Amino acid sequence: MQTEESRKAIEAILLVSDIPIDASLLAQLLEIPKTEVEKICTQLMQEYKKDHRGFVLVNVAGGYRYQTDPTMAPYVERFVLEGQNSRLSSAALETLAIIAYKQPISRMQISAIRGVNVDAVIRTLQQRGYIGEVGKDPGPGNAILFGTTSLFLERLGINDISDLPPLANFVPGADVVEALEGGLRPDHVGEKLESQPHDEVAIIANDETNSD
Amino acid sequence: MQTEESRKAIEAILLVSDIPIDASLLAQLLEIPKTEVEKICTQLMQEYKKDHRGFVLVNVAGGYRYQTDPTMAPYVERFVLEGQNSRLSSAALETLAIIAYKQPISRMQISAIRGVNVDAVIRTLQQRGYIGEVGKDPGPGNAILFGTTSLFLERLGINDISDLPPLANFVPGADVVEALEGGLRPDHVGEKLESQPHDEVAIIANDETNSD
Amino acid sequence: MSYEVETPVFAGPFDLLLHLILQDEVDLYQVSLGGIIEAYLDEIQRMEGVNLAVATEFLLIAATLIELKSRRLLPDTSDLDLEEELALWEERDLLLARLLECKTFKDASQALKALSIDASLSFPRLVGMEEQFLGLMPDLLEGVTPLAINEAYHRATVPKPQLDLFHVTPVKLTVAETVEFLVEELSTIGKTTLRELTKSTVDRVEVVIYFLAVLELYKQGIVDLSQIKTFGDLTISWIGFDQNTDYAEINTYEG
Repeated sequence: MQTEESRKAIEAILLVSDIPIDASLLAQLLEIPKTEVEKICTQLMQEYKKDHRGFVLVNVAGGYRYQTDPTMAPYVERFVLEGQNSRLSSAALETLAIIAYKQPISRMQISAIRGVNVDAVIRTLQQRGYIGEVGKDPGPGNAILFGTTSLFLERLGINDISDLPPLANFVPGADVVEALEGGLRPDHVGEKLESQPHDEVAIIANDETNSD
Repeated sequence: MQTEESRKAIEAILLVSDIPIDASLLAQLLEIPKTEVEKICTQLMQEYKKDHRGFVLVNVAGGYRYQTDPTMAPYVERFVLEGQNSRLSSAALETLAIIAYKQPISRMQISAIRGVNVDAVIRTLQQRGYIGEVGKDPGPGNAILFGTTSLFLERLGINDISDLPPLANFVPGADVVEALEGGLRPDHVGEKLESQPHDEVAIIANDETNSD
Repeated sequence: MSYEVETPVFAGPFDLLLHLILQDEVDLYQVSLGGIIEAYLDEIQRMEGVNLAVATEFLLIAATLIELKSRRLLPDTSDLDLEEELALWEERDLLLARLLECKTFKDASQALKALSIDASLSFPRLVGMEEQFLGLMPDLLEGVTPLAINEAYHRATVPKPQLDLFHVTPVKLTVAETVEFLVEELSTIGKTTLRELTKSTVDRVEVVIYFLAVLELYKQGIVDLSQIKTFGDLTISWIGFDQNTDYAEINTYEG
């Protein structure tokens, strides 16, 4: 592979990765020597610096990743504080409620209940530390199961999840029951996973716009 | 703020955002005019292209975001195993096209165009987050009206629904109209037409031969 | 409905008709109405186990085509009522207009497909906020009480009266509408219970209407009923139509 092509491929892979990627993995993906990867990455670091980019490439925690340039921190902070909504959208709150009452629960099951893809909402809730991965579905597909965190309890001012008001006297819709049951039937887990889209950046944007 | 600083700040903010960020928000955070933001972003797009970066800056679904260069798809796919959107059936695609061009539109109206019941397809499209309920028909029956979502725009890589190619481009040409018309014409009329010579075609073909 | 999703070739009657008319691109004018009707009927025959609603739509078009053809076979066209004649041509023009519209969106959908294929080659950065800034993020649960979580859960899971079973929100459900709906539903699922059918209903009145509709179908010999013990589940089995029953969903055609 040409160096030019390798350079582009490394930039592309690092752009979509949410964890630092080590040189060996890059070497393997690109089928080039590890030393070549290191050389390219060093070059990239220098180029971004020379071009005064707002991002930097760093070698951290055993791998390469993109980060914001430290001098840009004030703008990023501003974006964090002002650019984002300070309230959960009603869609996000409903998803959080489903997780709180039905944990451990898979993305699939939540999305079947909500009738829309919930990836973006899950990502937000996870990033805010309100929910976390609590296990894997033992069935085929090994779907990640989510549950609420102690931060969630703390923010709600309760000690334990059982302190939430009970769901007694409440009959969920047939579709909800089916979604919950479906996810627990091992033979259907894989099937459902397959048909599930992995998307949804847009949904949250929509939700949040609508909820305002 | 200096253009150089604004440029860096935009790069930093877009790096940490997981949804497309619109120019107005960037303008507000940076305290510069929106037109300036747009100018900088256009410049960045060109720079990345000129430098043969593995990532591109695009204006999609109403905002700017980083994504990988399309030519790097083979490498990125090796790395990102999930996320390949499952293909839509042609029935789903055609229904989606009708909704995209005719929104807001009711299930009934779509059904009338497709000539078939579209309930199952609508459900699929809704579950994937490509369409959503955008209102209710004010007329009797209060039918739910559907429209496309910003996820749909993202999936198509367009910024706005008006970026779709105009529907007029797809109105069948005279040949198709004739064929359909002929097909629905009683037999003896068709026979008559059949005996008509296709003179014009022949003349044009001749002309071109001569002009060489 | 399964037919619609799974069929490899024709997603509907217009689809089929379009195909039959346009398949022979060389001899456009050779296409004869008679040939189309034959091919159309052949195709319908091939579709075994198609659900009733879909089959009806196909048959309706076939009927229109056959009527067009048979009128032409009459020895003396002057016998025809002028009004009928005009109505027939109007019917044909309508069919033509629909075919053109169908073709338009068919081609448009190919353009959308091409756009989406291009777009799928590019992967967005979804990494999100860096750890160092996470602490700054506002607490989104500010002011949210345990009760609010409970209410949100109910909002998310409460049975929705306007599921996907109806074309429009059922403000007031009539027995006639329910009969029509049940014909469509039962022809697909074959056998079910009244409890199953009414589990998503919200009003007691709706259950009663369902019950009356089921009785109506039973009276007409379209379904069979059985109840093993008193107050037990009422099982409904689909038998099907005899020739002179007519529940065709022609309304679907009114654009």
